Amino acid sequence: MSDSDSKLPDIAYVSELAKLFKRFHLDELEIETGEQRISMRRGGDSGAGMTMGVPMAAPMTYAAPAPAPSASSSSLPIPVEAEGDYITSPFVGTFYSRPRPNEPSFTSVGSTVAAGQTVCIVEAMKLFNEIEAEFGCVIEEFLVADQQPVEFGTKLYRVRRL
Amino acid sequence: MSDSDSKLPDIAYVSELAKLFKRFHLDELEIETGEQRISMRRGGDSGAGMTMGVPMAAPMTYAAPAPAPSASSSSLPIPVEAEGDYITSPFVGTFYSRPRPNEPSFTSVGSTVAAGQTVCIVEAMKLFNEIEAEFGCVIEEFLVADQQPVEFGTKLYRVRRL
Amino acid sequence: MSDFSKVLIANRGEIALRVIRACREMGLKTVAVYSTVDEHALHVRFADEAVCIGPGPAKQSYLLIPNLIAAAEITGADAVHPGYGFLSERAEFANAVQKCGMVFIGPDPEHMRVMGDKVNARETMIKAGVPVLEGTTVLESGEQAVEAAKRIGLPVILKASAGGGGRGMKIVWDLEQIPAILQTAQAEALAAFGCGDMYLERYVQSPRHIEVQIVADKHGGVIDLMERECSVQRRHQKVIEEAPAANLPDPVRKAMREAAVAAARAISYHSLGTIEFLVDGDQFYFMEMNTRVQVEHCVTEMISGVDLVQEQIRLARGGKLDHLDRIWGARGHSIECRINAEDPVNFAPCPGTISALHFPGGPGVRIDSHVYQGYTVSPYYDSMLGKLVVHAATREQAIIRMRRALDECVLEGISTNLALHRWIFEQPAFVTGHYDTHFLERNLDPDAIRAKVELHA
Amino acid sequence: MSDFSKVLIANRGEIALRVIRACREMGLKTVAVYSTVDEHALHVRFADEAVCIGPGPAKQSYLLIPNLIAAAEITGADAVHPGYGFLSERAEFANAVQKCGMVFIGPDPEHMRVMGDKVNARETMIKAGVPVLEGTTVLESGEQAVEAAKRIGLPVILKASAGGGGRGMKIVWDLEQIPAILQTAQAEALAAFGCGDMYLERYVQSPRHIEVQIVADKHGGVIDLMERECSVQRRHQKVIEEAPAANLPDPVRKAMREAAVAAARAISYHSLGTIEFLVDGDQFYFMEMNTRVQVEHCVTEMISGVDLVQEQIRLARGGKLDHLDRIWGARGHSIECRINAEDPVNFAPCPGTISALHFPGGPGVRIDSHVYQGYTVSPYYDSMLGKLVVHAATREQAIIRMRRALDECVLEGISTNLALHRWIFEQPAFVTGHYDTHFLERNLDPDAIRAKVELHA
Repeated sequence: MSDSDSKLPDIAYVSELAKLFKRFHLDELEIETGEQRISMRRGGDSGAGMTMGVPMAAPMTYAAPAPAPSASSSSLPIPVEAEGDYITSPFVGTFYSRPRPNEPSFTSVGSTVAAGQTVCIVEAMKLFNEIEAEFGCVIEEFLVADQQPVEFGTKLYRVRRL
Repeated sequence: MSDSDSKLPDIAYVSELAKLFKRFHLDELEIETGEQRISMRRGGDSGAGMTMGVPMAAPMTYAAPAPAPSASSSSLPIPVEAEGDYITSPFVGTFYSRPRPNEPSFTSVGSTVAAGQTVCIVEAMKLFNEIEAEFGCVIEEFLVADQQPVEFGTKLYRVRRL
Repeated sequence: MSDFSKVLIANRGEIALRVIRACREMGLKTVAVYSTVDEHALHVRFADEAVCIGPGPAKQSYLLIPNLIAAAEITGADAVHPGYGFLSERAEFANAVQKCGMVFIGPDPEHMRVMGDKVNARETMIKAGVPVLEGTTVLESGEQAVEAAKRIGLPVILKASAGGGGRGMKIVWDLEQIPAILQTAQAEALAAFGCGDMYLERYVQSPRHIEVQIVADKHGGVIDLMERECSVQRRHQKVIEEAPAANLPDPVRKAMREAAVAAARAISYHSLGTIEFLVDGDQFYFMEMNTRVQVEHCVTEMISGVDLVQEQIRLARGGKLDHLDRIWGARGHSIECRINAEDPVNFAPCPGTISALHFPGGPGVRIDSHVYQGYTVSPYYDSMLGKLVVHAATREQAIIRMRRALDECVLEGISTNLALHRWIFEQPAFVTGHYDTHFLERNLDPDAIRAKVELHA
Repeated sequence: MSDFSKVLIANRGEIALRVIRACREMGLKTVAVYSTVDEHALHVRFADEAVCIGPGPAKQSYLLIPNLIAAAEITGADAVHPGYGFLSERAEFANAVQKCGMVFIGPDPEHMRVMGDKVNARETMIKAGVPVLEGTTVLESGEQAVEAAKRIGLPVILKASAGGGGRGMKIVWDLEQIPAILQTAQAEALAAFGCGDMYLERYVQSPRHIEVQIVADKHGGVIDLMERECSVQRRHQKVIEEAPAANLPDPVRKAMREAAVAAARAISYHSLGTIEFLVDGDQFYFMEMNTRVQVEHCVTEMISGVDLVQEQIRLARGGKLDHLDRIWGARGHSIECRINAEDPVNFAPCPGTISALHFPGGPGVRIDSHVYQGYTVSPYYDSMLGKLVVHAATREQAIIRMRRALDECVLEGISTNLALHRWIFEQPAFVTGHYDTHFLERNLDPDAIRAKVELHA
């Protein structure tokens, strides 16, 4: 069609631009002259990018205990973690907050714990493994109830480093 | 197409830029002169986008007649095309540039062809189909030799639109 | 004389791949054809050569005989395999292939014509002593139709002679309505098939669809490879097939298999063929014959150990059957699920791009599919993504295996009928093998099926 | 008493998936265990429950008995399947499982101990009348070794009693060297296996590795499911396996199968087991026994129609064999290719992310794999990506089918040994079935193999 009388760029020209914009997968294209300016932009179709990981992400959504990771994190070995510091379980087993049933727990919310101090027990195969704090910290929250099963990496306490 | 009367950069020039842009995996390209400015940009996630398509892209690399498409183009129905205007074959068959063996060919390089004018014959099942130009143009190059097989979409002539 | 070395596959999707696999294993070169939409399809990748034959719409590519023949000519193919669907049962295509001096991998055009005309096929079967439903030849008038209906008893079904595969049929429950319905039906048939001929048959209210696989050579040899039950259907389209049929008394099975062989002999048929029977209790009746490889041929391959597509090619080359009697023996039970890109409840096709894909594996699982992660399902063609086939020692074990395999199936980015299959494999009617062709549509439980979609989302 | 309903799979990768599949089909609940590296593995997805047992290094996760037992305890699993590798042949693990009141899906710890000690196993076989290579018991001194070598004739091979699977062996061609070599070998064995005991055997220069699959119940029932040939090896690791063995005279096959059954009976073995024989012409000699499911169990499943892992579970529950004699009958030929993430020529492992994946399908093709497009192969574990298994009526057809399947395999983003397999399937020695365990390393043609990489790039 003829736009010769107008300042608008020829429609055929624009569509040619659009074609190569698509063909070469540009996300943004801008052309400017003294009197004319053409700009093309494509929405963040990271969709293509995401999809690749989905089959790995999906697994976690029904079988596993860890939180469902984002598609893009799927190939990373490190599970997605919340912020802050934690004392996590180095064993798989059963959690005990106290040495013996009717004794006080090793620690309590607000109390300060020194590196190497025992904070709980994780029992596996009748072995009562004392879990020690790796660094000095203040216990901010108990995350596991007594005699609850824990796996490797399960967060036991949320703490504040000292 | 002729943009001679406008200040807009020639579409062929822009597409050449786009090709470079893609070939060298640029994320941003900007060209500016006194009166013209061209800028291209691509988002970072193109990497993931590429891999996704590979199994579809790969096929073409050994089996098919079309040029191997870029990984990222793979899910597009439109085959990758070179730039410029062409007369392509609407049939599958054998190409003949002339009506009969010892007659001159329908057209020649440099000659001007009117819309509807016969430019060649594609023979299929003993049927000699006359191929007509869809638009007025100047023949710039013969792309297929006489009696060569052609498929649907095969470029027969490179032309310049009038 | 009828030997060949390069096969053009006039089809797409999983069946094109299936034929390429057979050719590769037989040392035959292959030529794929594709529309611009299918440029990145696997059949294009895995064939030795590929020719673009047109744009997306099938009428301008996969159904365009001149382009297909020309593709064979320019690539020097000396044989053509039609697959299923598209031109596979069009006599004029087989004709064109032969006229151009190429081998058509299938029966003669004449076989297709005889069996394509349902009234003609019916008459042929009656002569051959194959049971058919009480019915008529082409109806001349409404009166004649009413008379026939009175004789046969209601309900009756009006069928288009040029129809088939469930198309062009009308069930009638009321004598008065017959003349009117016949008129409309004739008009519709004329529009749909270019031929308004209608005939009438007794309508069976609880039918099973059981078909027998025929393998016939060009030297008079005909055998069958047992039956397949295809009664799980929606809109007359098969959803699940199994072999052998469940709860089919051996005498009935034996009689059906013999009838099928007789049917093939009656028209001196050769190549692969399928005789479809409508089964009503212990009675069976000839419905139609398919003169091509079936989608569901795999379940027969699983229990017989015979590669049907390789057989089909061997037979087209003039090979004899003799060896088959020796090598095959039925073993175990096989079931096939057709995995479609469609809504699992209303069956609306759902094109789109597959963003995540994992097919099941392990013992007794077979996958025939042309899709891959990143593949875009186009709206132009059949919505079938592939076939999930299992094999086990017993039907019970095959069902358990299919449940396991379906649970391992991951197909994301588009809507599929996986949830429908997961649901079907829990239905007592199906599990016990007591189901007819109405099973699916009568028992369809949208909420239960949608729930399964959620469960596996 | 020995029944169970929830199985913990103390393994990863394709074998974990394989066991999950078997459990699903038997209606058993499954518990997967995984290291932080395997968080997104398919065995984690497809199990009913999953427990993280440690970081990437196997010593801190898949080999850490307390964590595995604890994982079973906290999930209430009442049986443990060890898969292959990792702890599958460690008597102390089987012991721990049983001590905690769970069923170990495998033989008794005692069976593992007897067969784990190669000298002990050798003596046991001699008593059972199973042929072993001329050799010695534990060597007391260099002199004794020299005397034995003189008696047996050179070359001889020194083996660590605690070795096996090709580890801890030294070939000696010169009598003088024996005492020195023995000393170093003893030191190395002590370091590697915690036991320096060495013994000596005649060294066979062109051996074939053929093994017999044993299935034994807890009631004295023992049968074999024929043999597997595993002579295509590199660095004593199997690359390709097939069943049955090619060019094995029937009398030899018969004798081997009987010897294998006798071997199992001699130790009142139960569960699945494999007797590995070294074959020298028409002579065969006991090498070692594997007391677990083998990687290559699939080829036996393909020709026998028996689901070996389900059998193994049935046997652990105290099931009897009786039915097997009825249901199984060898059919056709099967070949397995181990697809590894490694350089196809120097076998260096190549971890990385799979950017494009397409597995072959169609008739006679089976895939056992835990990978998917986007999966990252970690450097911590075995480099096997999966197993490509084919089945056909004859060995010749199976080879053709495997070539076809290998050509359909698309695996991009990492280096794999697909090119090696494509090359092997063109080698006359392999195609004709005349090859020994040196075939691969002696004929390896780096340029030809690299060329295949290019061809399919």
